[in-house]
Amino acid sequence: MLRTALESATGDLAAATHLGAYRHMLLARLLDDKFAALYRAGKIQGGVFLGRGQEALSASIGVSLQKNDIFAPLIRDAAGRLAFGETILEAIRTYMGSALGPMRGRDGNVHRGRPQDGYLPMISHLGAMISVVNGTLLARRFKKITGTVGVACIGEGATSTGSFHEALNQAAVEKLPLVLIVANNQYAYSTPTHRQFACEDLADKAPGYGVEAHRLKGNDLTDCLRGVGEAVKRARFDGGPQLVVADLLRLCGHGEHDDAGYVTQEHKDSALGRDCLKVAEKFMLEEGWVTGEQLEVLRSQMIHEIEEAVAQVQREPAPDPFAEEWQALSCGGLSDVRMD
Amino acid sequence: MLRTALESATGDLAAATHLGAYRHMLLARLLDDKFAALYRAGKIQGGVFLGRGQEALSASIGVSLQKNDIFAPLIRDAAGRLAFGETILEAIRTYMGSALGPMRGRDGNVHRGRPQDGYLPMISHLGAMISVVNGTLLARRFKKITGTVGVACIGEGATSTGSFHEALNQAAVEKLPLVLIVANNQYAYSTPTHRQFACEDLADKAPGYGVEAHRLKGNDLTDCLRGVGEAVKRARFDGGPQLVVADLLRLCGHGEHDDAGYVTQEHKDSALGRDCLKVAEKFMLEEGWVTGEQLEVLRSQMIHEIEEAVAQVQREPAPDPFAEEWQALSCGGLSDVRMD
Amino acid sequence: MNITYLEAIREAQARALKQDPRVFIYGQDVGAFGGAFKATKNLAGEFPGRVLDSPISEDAMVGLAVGAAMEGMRPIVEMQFADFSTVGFNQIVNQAATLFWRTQVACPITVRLPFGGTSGAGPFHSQCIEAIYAHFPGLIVLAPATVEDAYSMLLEAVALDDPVIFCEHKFLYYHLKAEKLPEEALPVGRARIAREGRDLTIVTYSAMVHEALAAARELAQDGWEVEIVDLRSVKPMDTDTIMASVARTGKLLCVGEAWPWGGVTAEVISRVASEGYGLLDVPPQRLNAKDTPVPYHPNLWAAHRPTARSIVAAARKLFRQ
Amino acid sequence: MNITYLEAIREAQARALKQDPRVFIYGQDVGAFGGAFKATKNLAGEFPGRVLDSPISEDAMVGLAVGAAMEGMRPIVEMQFADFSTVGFNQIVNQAATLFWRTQVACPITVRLPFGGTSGAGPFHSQCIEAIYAHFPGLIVLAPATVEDAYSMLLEAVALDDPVIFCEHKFLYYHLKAEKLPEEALPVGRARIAREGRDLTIVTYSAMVHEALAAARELAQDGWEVEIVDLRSVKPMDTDTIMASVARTGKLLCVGEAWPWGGVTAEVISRVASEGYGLLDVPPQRLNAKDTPVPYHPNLWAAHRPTARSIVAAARKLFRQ
Ligand SMILES: Cc1ncc(C[n+]2csc(CCOP(=O)(O)OP(=O)(O)O)c2C)c(N)n1
Ligand SMILES: Cc1ncc(C[n+]2csc(CCOP(=O)(O)OP(=O)(O)O)c2C)c(N)n1
Ligand SMILES: [Mg+2]
Ligand SMILES: [Mg+2]
Repeated sequence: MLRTALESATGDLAAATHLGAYRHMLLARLLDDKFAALYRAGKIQGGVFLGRGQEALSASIGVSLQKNDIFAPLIRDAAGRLAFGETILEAIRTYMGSALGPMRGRDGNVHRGRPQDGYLPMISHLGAMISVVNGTLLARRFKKITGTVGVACIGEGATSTGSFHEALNQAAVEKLPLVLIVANNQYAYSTPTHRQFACEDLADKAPGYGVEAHRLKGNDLTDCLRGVGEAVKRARFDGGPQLVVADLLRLCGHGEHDDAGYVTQEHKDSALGRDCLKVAEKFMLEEGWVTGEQLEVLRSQMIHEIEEAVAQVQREPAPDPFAEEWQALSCGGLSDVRMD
Repeated sequence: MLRTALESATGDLAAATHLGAYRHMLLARLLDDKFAALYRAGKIQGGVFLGRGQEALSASIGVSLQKNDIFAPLIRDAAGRLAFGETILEAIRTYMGSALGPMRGRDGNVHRGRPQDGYLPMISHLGAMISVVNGTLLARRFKKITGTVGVACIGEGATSTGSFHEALNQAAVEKLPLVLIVANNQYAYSTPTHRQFACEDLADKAPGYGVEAHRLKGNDLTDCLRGVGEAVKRARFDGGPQLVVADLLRLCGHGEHDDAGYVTQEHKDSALGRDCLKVAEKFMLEEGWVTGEQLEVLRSQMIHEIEEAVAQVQREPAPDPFAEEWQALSCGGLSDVRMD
Repeated sequence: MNITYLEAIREAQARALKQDPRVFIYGQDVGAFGGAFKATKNLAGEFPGRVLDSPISEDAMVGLAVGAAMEGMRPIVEMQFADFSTVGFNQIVNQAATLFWRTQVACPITVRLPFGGTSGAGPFHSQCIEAIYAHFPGLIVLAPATVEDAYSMLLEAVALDDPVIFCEHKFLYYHLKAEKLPEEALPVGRARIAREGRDLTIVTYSAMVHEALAAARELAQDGWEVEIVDLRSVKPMDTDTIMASVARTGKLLCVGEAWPWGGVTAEVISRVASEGYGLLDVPPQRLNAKDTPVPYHPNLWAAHRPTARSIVAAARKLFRQ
Repeated sequence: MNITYLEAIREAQARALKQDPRVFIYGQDVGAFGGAFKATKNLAGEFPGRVLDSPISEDAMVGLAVGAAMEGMRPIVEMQFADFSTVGFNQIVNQAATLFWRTQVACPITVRLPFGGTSGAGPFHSQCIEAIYAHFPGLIVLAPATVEDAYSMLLEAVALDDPVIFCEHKFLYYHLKAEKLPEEALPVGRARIAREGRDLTIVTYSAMVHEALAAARELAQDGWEVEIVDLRSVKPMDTDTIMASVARTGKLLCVGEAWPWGGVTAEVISRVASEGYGLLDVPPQRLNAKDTPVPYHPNLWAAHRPTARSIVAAARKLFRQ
């Protein structure tokens, strides 16, 4: 259906790119909404972490990557995950702990991925995935695979971790095609940026590592597509590590348990507070790339798709503790038998 | 004796400062030489780490500090330690493991200090002392003690540690009077700078933290006194954290076990390779602040002083394992008695 | 009044801040927000300038605390989850733990670790890592099982001159309630008999005390009287109380929510085997979490950790011998 | 030919690099310099581009290795000293150790830890921290005691699909020599009887095997025949071999250079107490380093760790019972 709109857009590349990314943004938003509803209904145990307000940035990452690239998303990257090829089924299965999900109920919510597909499953420790991406890129250099890049996503809070620093420096020393995306959503949980760092702009960190910097408006899809696209391209064509800093605002709690009462009215009222989804819609409508009606249809199709997937996953088997191999090693024979 | 030279220097403040710092430089060099000799003679167990080539920078730190300041030196700071008030006896006792030394034989060589005097004993883990200095400074803020600063020293290699990053950022967020001195001696053990970082200049890191930067010629006492002095002053008068980057060359092995065969001829021949002690002497002689003869007398006095101290320490008791309280807790009553 | 384990932790901190100007709190989101679990709720307001939000920098958080302690302060560091303390590990085990021994300058810091499993928390928000801290000399490792102990032991932790790793169990935060806060308490380092019995000693700590108590109630229906030793302090470990209990019962089961290899349970059994060998009439046993990361799905999680049910089964096996 | 323990480690790495293009080495100063201990001497020259100097970034070193492993490589990470691995601790225990369990993608990395005490090395260059790694599920922890094992176990470590913590003892680097490198070896996970005897089983590993052997020789002069079990692999632990030895001797002494609380010795005794209770005719004992940081001064150091002398004394005490 969007494809129709697209076709009528007289082959405009910008239209195609925007609409392609927008699809993932919307799907991610609706999926997030569903997770929030399931959480409120007590259907999800543990935390639910949404990417509301960050879809433009996240989707731009996903669409800028190719199949063989590496992607290490973080907690607010539902859109980027979808754009990188994750199905909503995988996301729902992980949240619901389905035995058929990629994590088989062993890990949950945002802690999902498929390393064999270059889609890395985050551990919780902030900053820890960046050097892992470095490792995948170095491996490719060893294997003489060229032209691939790796993206690692973090929030502005995670720039305070030692892991962030060591990994970005490491990538710079090795000149790896790492694109490090910092979503500065103004808060780390409740902590405002002035308690997190004292530099004028996080992009000012780049010269200190000898890497290139890109600044972008995180709630403006056009700017995100441009900025992320450029950074990925620079990395792909031997420009070395790229640091992308996007300013935006988290339009939800840290997790669904959090009412985000600490977000200031000033922030909400500022340009940062504009919902990237609405901004993108308005822009596309104004450009005439899509009609309001088409968007409505798309939305209800997606909701339907999500509802069906949730219903399917709810019928799927939960992991069975008795069938579970309680075994952390891949070399089963080396398990410490007395540890059962 | 130098005081005489000084007096005759018509009350020149620059002369006084240079001569004062030079004293510590020379004493440190001679002390280091003695440690090297003792090491070669098998009189010191474990490593011996010298500050040869780094005395101008290190002494400048010590003389820029006041009694109530905090100082966390690293392995190449014999000069700064002396200038901050350490006696050669303390240094020798620590190296020789004397029971009367500040570390009572429990820790050795460069791992010495007196926290109660604001002189922090390094642990080996690089970068780990910086946040400790932050803590002392924060404590003083709590205690409403103003006007004191804290200096932490590291090498360029330690800028790659997560600890460095977290601590510098922490100091910036808290606007602590931290002066972080990076002695870029071109090598971390054997590792050249291009395998350690990729920025043009380590001082470029400062804007990324929102702190002030100072660059200086690490083997030029005049520049060190100026640069370190300025940084300390800025910190003392509420300028927030200061990052000082000094370029120089280590004129010895990483430790005395190391012949430093990896140091390039190019480095040795460059301006960085000039011995700060010689540079300072030449300058002071040219300025007429001191005579060659006076320097000779000073040197032999110091050698004598060191020899006497070594002889004294060699007569001192070694720690006695039977008299030792094998007890890691200060609350002795809470020791796990079964752990003996 | 009805006070939860979590509120007790808040109250203890409030009292420590009130009675000792040297105390301050440092951690992520502990300020105006009151902490991820609300363990510092309102404290920033009540004690202006003394409850500070830190950057996400566990290494520097602990380092700063050590430095402040050197200058006579008594910092409390909150780790958002125990699991994240692995990033600050070096500063804890090498900086804090060695300071007094090396310099005779005390290091009175308290590192609060919200630890232990809750349903759906997964591999990185559930860990029980008390054993890795207890392995290092120079640290005190506490793990209160009751509201009263959460309060009194935290107060004592702050008052102690040594670094304390304070393991507070997230599962107990809201579940556990008490009528009021205690005025007196057993000192740190002493275990507590949580239930008396003559047939079997169960040595355990933290959340597992409650699983053990439930197991004991079930076993009591068959006439077995189980004695439960709540360690309270993992290091130092109160071997005397353990030994005295084993002397009474002749049987020992150690239960820990942590992984087995080198855990608290291994340490307890090793001590009893070495020092109280003659006291046992059947081999001592331990029951731990399985040797895998902590699973996310509630079904897997419930099977991964010991529960009243698996404790009952282990006890029955001991009785059958 | 006369090969040291250190040379064996170099040779194993040379062979691994030669026979498997997926192997590379990453660590501080491992390149042209050949490593702080020369364990990678000449390897950068022999295998251009495959032996890389890392920045001083232990966290990122391990993280990079995990990423490379995901993509099919077999990295060897050298920590300059085991003590500094505490800075990379999180990546080891949370990233590497959980990867396979979470994703079914293997994590074949080897982290080499030059560990253990040498005279004058002090608190931060002497530690034995194998137990903290063994506590975490998902890691294999090895500690070879001989030149032959250093070689064959390192080769096997690199070949294994799981993350291996390879504890190589610095005291053995130069002291220990062998005629030649082995072609065959016991597999990882199996302990070795280092000496046969009927009167007492000493279970130990790494450098302490040699102290125990010296003790056994001294005790033999009094007619005591001591059996020594060299664990080789700390996790998994070969409980069967331990149990069989204890069945033969009826007496158990566990010796470890590490700190006592929750260490290898506690784990061994706990297992024997639980599974081999009837086999013992006196209570099992352990002998460890003292529960303080490792001292710098040679006199203190020699008293801090177990030695042949203190092992003899502990054994005699057992014989007297
Ligand atoms: C090392 C570490 N410390 C603490 C946490 C707990 N934690 C989880 S998310 C979060 C805030 C992250 O903020 P930011 O990086 O800005 O990302 P955002 O949530 O805003 O997207 C914190 C403190 C963690 N996951 N890892
Ligand atoms: C965290 C950590 N990793 C590794 C080491 C081992 N090490 C000791 S000194 C050193 C080189 C330090 O280089 P640099 O910081 O440049 O200081 P320099 O020796 O040149 O003065 C290394 C790698 C350490 N002490 N700490
Ligand atoms: Mg944020
Ligand atoms: Mg250097």
